[in-house]
Amino acid sequence: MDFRLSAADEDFQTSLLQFLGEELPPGWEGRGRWAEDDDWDFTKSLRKKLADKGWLTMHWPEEYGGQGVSPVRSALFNEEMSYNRAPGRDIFGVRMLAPTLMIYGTEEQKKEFLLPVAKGEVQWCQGYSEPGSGSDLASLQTRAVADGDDYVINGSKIWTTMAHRADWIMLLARTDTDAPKHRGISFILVDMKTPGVTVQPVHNMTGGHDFNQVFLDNVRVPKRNLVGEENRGWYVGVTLLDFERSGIDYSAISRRILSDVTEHVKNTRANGKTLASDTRVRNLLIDRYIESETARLLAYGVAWMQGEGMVPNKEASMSKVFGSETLQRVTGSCLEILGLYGQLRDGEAWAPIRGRVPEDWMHSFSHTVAAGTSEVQRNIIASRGLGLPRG
Amino acid sequence: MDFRLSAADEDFQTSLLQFLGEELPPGWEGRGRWAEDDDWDFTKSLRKKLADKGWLTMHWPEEYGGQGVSPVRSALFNEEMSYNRAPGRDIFGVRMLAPTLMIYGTEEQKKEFLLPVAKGEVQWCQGYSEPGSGSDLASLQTRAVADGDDYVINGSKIWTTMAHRADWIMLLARTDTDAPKHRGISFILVDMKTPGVTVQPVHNMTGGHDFNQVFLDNVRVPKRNLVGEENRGWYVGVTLLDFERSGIDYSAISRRILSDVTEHVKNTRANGKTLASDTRVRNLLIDRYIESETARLLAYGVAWMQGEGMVPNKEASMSKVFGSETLQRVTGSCLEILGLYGQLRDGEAWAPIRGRVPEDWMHSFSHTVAAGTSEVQRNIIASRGLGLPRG
Amino acid sequence: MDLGLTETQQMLKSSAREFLESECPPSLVRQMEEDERGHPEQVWGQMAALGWCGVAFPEEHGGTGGDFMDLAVLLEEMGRSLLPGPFFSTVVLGGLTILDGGSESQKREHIPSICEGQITMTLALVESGGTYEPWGVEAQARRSGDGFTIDGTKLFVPDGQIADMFLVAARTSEGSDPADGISCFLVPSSAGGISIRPMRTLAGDKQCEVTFANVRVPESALIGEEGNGWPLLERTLSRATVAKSLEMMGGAEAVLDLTVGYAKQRVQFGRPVGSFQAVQHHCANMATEVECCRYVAYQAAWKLTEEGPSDLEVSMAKAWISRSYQRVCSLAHQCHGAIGFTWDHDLQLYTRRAKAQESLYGGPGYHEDLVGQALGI
Amino acid sequence: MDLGLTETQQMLKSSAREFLESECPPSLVRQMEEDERGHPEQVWGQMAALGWCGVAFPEEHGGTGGDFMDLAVLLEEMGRSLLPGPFFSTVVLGGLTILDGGSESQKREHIPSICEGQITMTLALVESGGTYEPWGVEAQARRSGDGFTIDGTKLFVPDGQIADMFLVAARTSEGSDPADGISCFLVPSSAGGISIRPMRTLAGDKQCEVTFANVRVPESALIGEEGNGWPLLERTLSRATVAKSLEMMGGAEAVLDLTVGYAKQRVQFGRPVGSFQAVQHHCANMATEVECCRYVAYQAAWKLTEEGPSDLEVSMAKAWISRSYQRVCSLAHQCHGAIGFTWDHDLQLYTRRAKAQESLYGGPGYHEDLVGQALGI
Repeated sequence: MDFRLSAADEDFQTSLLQFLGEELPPGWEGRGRWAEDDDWDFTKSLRKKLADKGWLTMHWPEEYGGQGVSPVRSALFNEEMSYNRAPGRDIFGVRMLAPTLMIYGTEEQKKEFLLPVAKGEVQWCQGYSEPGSGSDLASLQTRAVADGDDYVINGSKIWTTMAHRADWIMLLARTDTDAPKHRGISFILVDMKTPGVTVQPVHNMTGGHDFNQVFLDNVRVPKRNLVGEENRGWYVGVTLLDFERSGIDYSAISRRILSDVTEHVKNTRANGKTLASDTRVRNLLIDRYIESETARLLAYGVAWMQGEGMVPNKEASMSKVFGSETLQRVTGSCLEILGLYGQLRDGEAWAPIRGRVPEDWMHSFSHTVAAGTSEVQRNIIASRGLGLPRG
Repeated sequence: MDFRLSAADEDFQTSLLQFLGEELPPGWEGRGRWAEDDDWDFTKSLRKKLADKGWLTMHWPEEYGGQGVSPVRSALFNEEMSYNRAPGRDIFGVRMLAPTLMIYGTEEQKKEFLLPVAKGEVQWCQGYSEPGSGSDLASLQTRAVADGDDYVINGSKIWTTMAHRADWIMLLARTDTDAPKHRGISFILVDMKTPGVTVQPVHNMTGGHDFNQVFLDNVRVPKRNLVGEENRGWYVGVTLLDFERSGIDYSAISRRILSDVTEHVKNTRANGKTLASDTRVRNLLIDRYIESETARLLAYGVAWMQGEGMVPNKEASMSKVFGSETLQRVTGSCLEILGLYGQLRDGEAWAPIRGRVPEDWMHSFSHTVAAGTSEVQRNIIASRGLGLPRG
Repeated sequence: MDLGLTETQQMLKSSAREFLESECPPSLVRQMEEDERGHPEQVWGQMAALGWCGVAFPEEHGGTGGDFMDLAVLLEEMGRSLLPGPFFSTVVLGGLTILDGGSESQKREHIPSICEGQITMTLALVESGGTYEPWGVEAQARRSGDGFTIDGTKLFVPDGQIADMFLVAARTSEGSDPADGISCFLVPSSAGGISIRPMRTLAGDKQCEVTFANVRVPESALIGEEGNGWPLLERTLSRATVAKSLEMMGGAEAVLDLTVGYAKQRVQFGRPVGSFQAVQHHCANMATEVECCRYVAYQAAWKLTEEGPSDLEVSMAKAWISRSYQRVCSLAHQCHGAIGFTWDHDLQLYTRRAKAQESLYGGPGYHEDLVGQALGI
Repeated sequence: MDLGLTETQQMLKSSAREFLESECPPSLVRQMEEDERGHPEQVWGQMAALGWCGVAFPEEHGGTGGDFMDLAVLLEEMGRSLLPGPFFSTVVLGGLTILDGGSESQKREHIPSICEGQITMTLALVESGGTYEPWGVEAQARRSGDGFTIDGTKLFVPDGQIADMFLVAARTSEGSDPADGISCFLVPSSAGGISIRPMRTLAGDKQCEVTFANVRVPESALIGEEGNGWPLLERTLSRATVAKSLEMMGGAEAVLDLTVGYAKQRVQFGRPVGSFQAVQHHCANMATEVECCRYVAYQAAWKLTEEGPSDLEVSMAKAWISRSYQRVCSLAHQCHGAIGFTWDHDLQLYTRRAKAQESLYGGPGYHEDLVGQALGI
């Protein structure tokens, strides 16, 4: 056993941190994975630079221009990007669409779509959920009807993160309404500029805008944009869903928040003592620290298993549940520690840590439901992981 | 609103506490509701005295010799008995069998059975659960086959608390194997001295003996011992199950343990300070105190509702779940506070509080499953209480 | 023991619910978050007309002669509907403090206007220490001429942007005990030298930075004894703590109802999600939390009504409810899925307020410590 | 990064599991709780023959030259099977301390016998203060003649009733720092003046009150420097803490497996109880807890193997696992219902030990404080 990073991983970490140190503005407090409305240009420019470094796609196989790095290295990349709140990663194109195409795509599709993703020049989004199909994704109702060389698509997708920035959407649509629900779905790539595609923002609890509802009104898509076989789209589409279940981002954000708040309470004096000298504050920080470090171990465990050729099924779900719930506890406890000041948001002069804590706390309520709710993850752990019988 | 006891309730409390002060040996550390093997004689004698005072059955209607006292008074009685760890109450005869007979019994049955219960001269036990029928009680398999004026009963009951002390058992047995499972059960009173009844102890986690398995091997019982209609026994038997769902005992034990441990940590010095001056100790005691007092409010809330003629259905389940889980947390935290010493059981010279804390902690694992597991209670709260649809 | 509301209180409660459901829908709550003044004046006027502002004041001062328990049922319903505006600050922070510690003439002057909804008030107590303890009061009030001159910066002043009057805590002398030397002043917002800036908060409520620079007030502005204002403020904080607990309890009830309603209606896998045991148990846990909240909140309100401020019950209520309401919201989000995280859904309105309210009038740790003190441990 | 066991460790682990499942069934565990000596000597002999006692000792002293990580996999499996007897006390408390701090001649004298399973040892440290901190050591060792005379009462001495030798912590001088002046002695149980009494414990394990009255030992009984024994003991405690964490982790795994097995097989309402979502989620939570336990325990074992005692990882492991194992047992009881509470069911064996182990070598709060110290907060 060896819980340390390898020397090569440490070298990579050093380069990455140096890069981020140079690229991120001083005092940067961005949100990390998702760009905020006011930093989209910066996100795109950083993405381009990450692509130029080869980091954006370093986990791709060498035959597709990647470096075939280990999942541990890949986790380290994600961890540091999240910890440093650096934008620029593109999980939809780089981590979901591309690996899916590598498995199911035709040569033409690979040629057409992989390179722009690798260059960081295109934004993808994921058209899975629908207003009536959340946890029960396979009940989706968006229809794609064959018409000559095209599909004509009608329906609506929701929770479509980044759709307002996206050039393309990978869509699950029903192509056979008579088949059992998992067997009549196809995976289709749609240019967001196609007539009939409209995007409507869905603002979230923070007031921010990541989510959208995408409406498809007689959207005509050439059949060559079908990935994999018709009506086998469910299996194409869920192949990469597991990627979404990594807990590394959650543990990284948790650790960063804790680090920032620990610094804050050490440096803030009240009634002649530092806030850190309050045993309740101290105990909360310790408890959350232990949880966050444990969440980190779970996440690296998943990466390590992948690198060993094992399939971390229940382990990925555990990492996702534990990581996202840890983040909710961490941000909640940190707000408790900050007390009245915890209420203050970015833009308020008195706000500690640029209002990052309430922001991340609010976002935590999406992490425990997005990409499979904690309840769905627990179902997976119980049934696929422990072999308990279906209810 | 008035959260105080009435003057009359306070007077009763004073009398009861005075009685217990006189009757309980100095330093008494009994288990409360259930007699331990070595204090059965004391339990019986105290029960007799409680009966003589009229307290054992004070909640019975006056027509049956009770005083028709309010449920709040009744809760107060139970609370003080538990808080003072006083044995002598008889929940099976006084609180389950008798009220059931008052509703469903014939005049003869009332005459025969109520008086001995009121006098505290008889011990009843409850033959409901079976090895294969726990949460799914209605699946019970013990058979009662009519034969002339008798039933002939075969089967086995388990978790039969006090069966080894009991004179009678109230039994649920299947009288119709063809009917839907709830509709073929009858409620039958069986003299434990009847040939074919054997009792085998089931020792529990503490090493103690409350539970038994009762075997019924061609046990012949006169049909006049049927209570209510044949095959309607399910409805007869579950009428009083709700009584079991009071949380007053749990909150009382929790409060007593906390009080004892608080005294202990105030009076125990380590490294020149009292244990109570450790902020972790203090915070655990405070958190558990708040929970215990809240559990007490829930329990009195149930009693108050009953007194107002309301039916505290979900509230009784809430009180049971919250009370029993609070007790598990209280005893667990108190063991954490006692540290190494928490391991020491009664009989060990170094044991604090006569080893009461580990004993009550172990018992807490039965409280969260007995009389309907916490999960079953939550089902009840959700379905009967909140009207959520069946799964 | 009587754990129920009186018939009058029940009527008040159900009429309040009816009124607020109709006049204070979530759309108004959202609108007031964005609104600079955050004061739905029409609703305020209607509430005053209904007598709500005067419910806890004696008839001789223009109130309806009820007690804190009557006010409690209103606060619960206001919490349930997330009522924006200055009711809490005017009545609980302002009016009840004057009733408690003001002179007869101060009562005669201000309480009738409060009962009629003619003036708004608030408490300017907290400063940069972010605490409700006396050491946090650093603002100075120096004797000058026949009055005082007040200087200092107050933070987290609720509804400061619309307050007609501020109750200001300031030091008139220094003592070895930080509680000594604090005085309370009633300062009209029209007094020169006051600048007010709403802070940007999680709940989008209106908590202000209020700066007093050389603000002159006459001797008669003093409420209670000079230098001995802390005991009065302590009682005010006790009432505010219970009032906030009641609001939170009402909010927690609303979150439960919202969630049970959603779980019955939302279908996935061909059945209502409320038929899944995981969701059922979440709802059962929420219902149990809410039941506990109700008892601890009412117990505190009752104790305060009967015997005045009492640390044990009051702090137990705020500590319990602060933590419990977080758990309730968290479970509610799990039951709702993504929709509950959207701006347009009502759930998040409660979730954000629950966290903000956790910190108001002392967080759970602070109140747990007070419980410990009351227990002598 | 390599989060897996070596092939050799995996083999050791699976052969240990196989051996213990066959030779240390729960019936033996129950029997040893009742047994006065609590020492299954036949199993002990077999384990010694398998080389387990020597796994972490160098070959030159009769061991097999493995490291703590190799010992770790055995401890995990021993925890899983609740192995009674003196392995932990002899090897972890005794042998590794001699290896760490003993003289060459002490190592040559004792370690080979330990590796061969010929002697048993234990640590007599804790006294009436119930603490693992140095202030708790009040026993005195006074110079007398060419040796020392030891007086004092030790509590919670594991397997004291069968120990051939005691490692005794006693004060040889007083200093301003309680850690100064403590010395370690190796005392044969045959020395005159020792009385031993097993205490009545929750886990039915054998922790003893051991009284040393005028016990004379020669100079050569001293392990390490006179008066400077605490750093050695601190390292011993660190190893013991990790070893106990590993045992607990193994126990938690067993409880998970027991529960999942039961949930699959127990039928209620016409279906396995493991098909109910409440039970499924309990099991999922238990599995997640166990996964976390595994990583934090291995991380601590690895850190200790590579770099020696390290407060942060060691205390994090014990703190986390102590709390986590309680949660695992509690959920397991809910899944089992009444049967898990019976003496004859194996679950309660784990539950009782989990709570006892929580307190051994420092409770979770103690270790959380150490984590805080290591983090500088």
